[in-house]
Amino acid sequence: QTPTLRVSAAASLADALKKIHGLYEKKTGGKIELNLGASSQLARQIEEGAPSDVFISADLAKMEGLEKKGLVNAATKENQLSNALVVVVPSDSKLQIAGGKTLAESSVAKIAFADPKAVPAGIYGKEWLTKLSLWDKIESKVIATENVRACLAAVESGNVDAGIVYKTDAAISKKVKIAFEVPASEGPVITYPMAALKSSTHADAAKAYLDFLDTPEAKAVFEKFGFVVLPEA
Amino acid sequence: MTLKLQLENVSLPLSEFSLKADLTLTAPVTGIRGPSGAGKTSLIEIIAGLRRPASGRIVLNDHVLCDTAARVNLAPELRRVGYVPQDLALFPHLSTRANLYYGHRPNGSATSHADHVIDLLEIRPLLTRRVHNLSGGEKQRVALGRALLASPQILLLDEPLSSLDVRLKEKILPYLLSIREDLHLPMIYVTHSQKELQTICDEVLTVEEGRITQATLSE
Amino acid sequence: MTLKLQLENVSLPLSEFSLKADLTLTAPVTGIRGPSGAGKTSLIEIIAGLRRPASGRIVLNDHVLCDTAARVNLAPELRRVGYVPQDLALFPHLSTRANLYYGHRPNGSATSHADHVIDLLEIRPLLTRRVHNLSGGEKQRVALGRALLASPQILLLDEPLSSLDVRLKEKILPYLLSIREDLHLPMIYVTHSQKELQTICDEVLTVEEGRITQATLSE
Amino acid sequence: MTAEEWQTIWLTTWVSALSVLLILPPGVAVAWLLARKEWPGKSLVETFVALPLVLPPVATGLILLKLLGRRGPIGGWLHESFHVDIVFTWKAVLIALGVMSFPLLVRSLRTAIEEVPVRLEGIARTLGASPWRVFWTITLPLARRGLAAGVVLAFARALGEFGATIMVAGFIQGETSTISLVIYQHVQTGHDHEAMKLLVVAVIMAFIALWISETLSRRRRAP
Amino acid sequence: MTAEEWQTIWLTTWVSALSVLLILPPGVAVAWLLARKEWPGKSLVETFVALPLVLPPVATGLILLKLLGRRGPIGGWLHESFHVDIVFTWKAVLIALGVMSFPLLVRSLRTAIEEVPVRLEGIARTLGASPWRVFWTITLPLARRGLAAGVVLAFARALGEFGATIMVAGFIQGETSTISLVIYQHVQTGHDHEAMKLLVVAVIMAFIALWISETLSRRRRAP
Ligand SMILES: Nc1ncnc2c1ncn2[C@@H]1O[C@H](COP(=O)(O)OP(=O)(O)OP(=O)(O)O)[C@@H](O)[C@H]1O
Ligand SMILES: Nc1ncnc2c1ncn2[C@@H]1O[C@H](COP(=O)(O)OP(=O)(O)OP(=O)(O)O)[C@@H](O)[C@H]1O
Ligand code: MOO
Ligand SMILES: [Mg+2]
Ligand SMILES: [Mg+2]
Repeated sequence: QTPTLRVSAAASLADALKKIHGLYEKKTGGKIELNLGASSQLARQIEEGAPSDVFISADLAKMEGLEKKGLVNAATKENQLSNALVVVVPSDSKLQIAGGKTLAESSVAKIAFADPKAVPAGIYGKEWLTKLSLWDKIESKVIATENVRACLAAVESGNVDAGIVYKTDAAISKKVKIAFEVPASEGPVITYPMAALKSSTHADAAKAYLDFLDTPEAKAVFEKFGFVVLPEA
Repeated sequence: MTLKLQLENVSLPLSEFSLKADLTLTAPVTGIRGPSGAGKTSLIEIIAGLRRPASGRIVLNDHVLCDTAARVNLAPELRRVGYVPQDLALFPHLSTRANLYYGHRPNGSATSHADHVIDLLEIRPLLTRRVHNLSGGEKQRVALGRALLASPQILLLDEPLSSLDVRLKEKILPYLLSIREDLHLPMIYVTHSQKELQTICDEVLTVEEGRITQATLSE
Repeated sequence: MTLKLQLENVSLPLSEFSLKADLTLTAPVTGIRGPSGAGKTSLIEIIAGLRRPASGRIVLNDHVLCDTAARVNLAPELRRVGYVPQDLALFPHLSTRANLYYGHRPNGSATSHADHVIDLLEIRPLLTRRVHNLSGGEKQRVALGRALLASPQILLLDEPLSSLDVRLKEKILPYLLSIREDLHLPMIYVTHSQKELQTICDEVLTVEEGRITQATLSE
Repeated sequence: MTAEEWQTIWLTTWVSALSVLLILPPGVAVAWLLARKEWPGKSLVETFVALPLVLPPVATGLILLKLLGRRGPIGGWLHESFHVDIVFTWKAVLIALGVMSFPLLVRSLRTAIEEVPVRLEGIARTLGASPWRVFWTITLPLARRGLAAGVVLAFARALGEFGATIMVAGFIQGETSTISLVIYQHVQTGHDHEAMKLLVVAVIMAFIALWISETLSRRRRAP
Repeated sequence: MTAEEWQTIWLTTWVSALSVLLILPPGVAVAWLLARKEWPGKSLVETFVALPLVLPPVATGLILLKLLGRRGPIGGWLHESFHVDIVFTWKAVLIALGVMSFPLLVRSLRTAIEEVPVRLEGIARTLGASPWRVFWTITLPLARRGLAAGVVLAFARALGEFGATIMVAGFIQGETSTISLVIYQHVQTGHDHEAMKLLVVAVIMAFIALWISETLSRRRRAP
């Protein structure tokens, strides 16, 4: 009998994972308890000994943090999912964003970021603009929000000119539109690392679950929700 | 000033019976007596505006205080009554002085009116005290002083001397008498003491199970 | 049962003066009188255990109630006093019945003791009422009944009849007298009424500015 | 309403109610001690009790997680000795809700107890009542309005608690998914319609709780 | 303490204090209306007032954002008419804190006003005092303990508020960075040491607030 697994996953994966878990449960008969939250919060929980079998983070840093503390079963780790970073503006905005440099111009007074100190989406955004040597000019315009959703809501409210979110998140709101998609060549590689945890008492099942996420039917779901599935490394 | 207080078909349901009043008071001081629980306090509080009768009309010197038919019920603060409640009801958060002066209205004639009342009631040493640890009789005198200082047009006294010793009673009663004479301030005076009735009242009402009868003093 | 209540060098600072008591009470009923604010209530409350004297010793029938030197102060619930406070202090959230029976201790002899007290005080119709809208005299009778039903070993009465009409006074006083005779229940009785003192008391104390003098009744 | 939503509503109701019930006895005791007794360190205890209100909920949640996690002093001990895990179970929700609403209960009740006249307590004792009986028959009934207010505030806070709960209990459908957590989740994932539905449910629950407390306290209201 | 930390502490202090001050007048009015008057829709208003307690803070924050944003009904109007922006400024912090602590103030004060004997108010009126004067000289002073409790709870809640604030005010160093927000950020990024430092500051602020309210209410305490 397949045991019940506890999966701690970044909130942005919520819809895709719920769908996939339906498939998984039907196929294997095992049950999944999905613990959704901000990646940083999930990492804290795991650090403090909260019981969890699998961790799916929205960025590498959180996973590496746990790895350094020896909590991750490194053999199971894979970076299989990706996402794209986009600049969104209110849907009725006339602002044309030609790239990172537009954000540095005076026509853009305020930009919402998921907190670039803590939240993956914001950290990626900062990385992108740093790479373009624009961050110094932009930093003072940044409105840091708690998470990606709050970032969207900030754009919706009309009080910021633009916001930086994942492509998958941009689809949530009808009141914003994608003004610019950061090309894969220019932006940081957004990766959702996933791994089984050492504290897991069901190592085999965890492994099997991670394998299931690799199956074509799971991949199809991820893609349907806008994620990019990376080729096997 | 002469008093004319009309209570027309006033009725107030109490727990066991209704208080019914239909009479006109004209005496300067009307005494009210009657068994415990007869309705004396209720009667006074209707006049003061603290209870609203179910029906009836109350007119004080051609001033309508209450008329249930016309949906008139004058607010207590506009009735200018000086009420000394039976339970005293001092304001517990205020000093004795603040209690005394709460409704103070200097009465034109004598500026030292307040000082006179305070000395007469022997409460000057209490002025700065909080009221909660005054003795029973001290509280009663403060309540009496508070009503007097408001320079009311009519005094409603509900057993105002019940906790006082004989000497104070014999000092305050004549003062009330003098108010009656000098200031022409009408009073309604509830008491169980035959002596007080005889000293101060011109007319006496007897309340019994809510029914009011006018009686002569000699009775 | 005979009373022997010793107050040895008891002293309690009040706002203007200190209450000093150094005496032994042996009369079945001791009356206490004195001007308003003299310290009568304070004296009673020291005996009841509601106020703690600054110094002194109180012994009731060889039972030490309080001894400041030995840091003894018996809790009020162990003193078995029946106290009728001047301000009545009924429990506002309880019905009349619940107030009456709050400290009820059936006194072995007569099971109908409670019923008897309730009828005597004429409060049976009030039993189911909330106490907050009882009349002044009704409240006073409930407070008296509440103390009597607790079957105390000593009754402390602080102007217990002050708000009652003459008929009730003349009914209740003899009952208190009969308690004194039949139950040998000692009492301390504060009153301003010479009549009550004469009817019920064997001995009278006069309190004046905290000083207590023993006096004879004839005075 | 889907089955999952019913499950959420039911879980929230009982876990909130139970948390309030569980904090009642210590809450009453602490309120009484603060209102009626003077003791050294009283101000410290007061501040300590108020902490869950003052700190951001995540911080309280983190502290709870550190205490109750399998590596924490309490959680570790429970795990070793009884094989009981707290974190990520409904027990953690219960604890989080209790801790977060405790200050509201205590402060309301304490204020109400302070308003009860000591004199009435004294009179009750002259009638032979022990301090214990006095507390139950005089003090607490006279403070009932403050008690009711405290319970309502505590329950309302339990319904709305999010930050500490998600930290220490995670979001696990059916086990720790209170209305607040689910609303958060819906907001996160842009399901505003579902969020709104549960928001309305939360409002209705609050309405019912307030209505019950109103009715109870009105029944014995002095005019 | 770094300069940034001092800035955070100072901002939190004045914005919390100001928010409590601002909700006092409407809080007192609403508490009185709930305690003393019967009117249709009273239960609805009650529930409405309790909402910010019952809903998860993010939800309240989102609602505020929708109302106050430049495209929202209130924010839009302010923007058009006065060129004033609320969202993502300290004004939004002020509003978020006020809204979140309002229910605590109202419930405490309301309970206290209900305990004030109507009889004393009546007696005051026989002495010539208008209802207005009665309210200020009798009702409110007699309800002062409940008022103090309400103010303390509201202030404490303001110190700890996180979810609604970050939603509507964002995290902008020096402008909207309250202690709670900074602690959250430190917790998120694993800077436990810095978080702990500010946690201690928050505790000290709570201690001072409690101590002030204690001292004020003790000065005129009845024995
Ligand atoms: N608000 C009320 N509702 C119902 N019954 C009441 C109310 N107030 C008083 N009563 C009852 O009405 C009767 C008359 O009360 P009232 O206070 O007027 O008596 P009283 O004549 O002043 O008596 P006392 O001399 O004892 O003060 C009493 O039986 C009392 O219990
Ligand atoms: N707790 C207290 N602290 C200070 N002074 C007090 C306290 N209680 C009473 N007093 C004062 O002590 C004096 C005696 O009070 P007490 O109540 O014993 O008087 P009393 O003899 O019962 O008077 P009355 O006949 O008016 O009831 C009064 O002047 C009173 O103001
Ligand atoms: O999915 Mo995240 O961890 O909120 O960027
Ligand atoms: Mg009366
Ligand atoms: Mg006395």
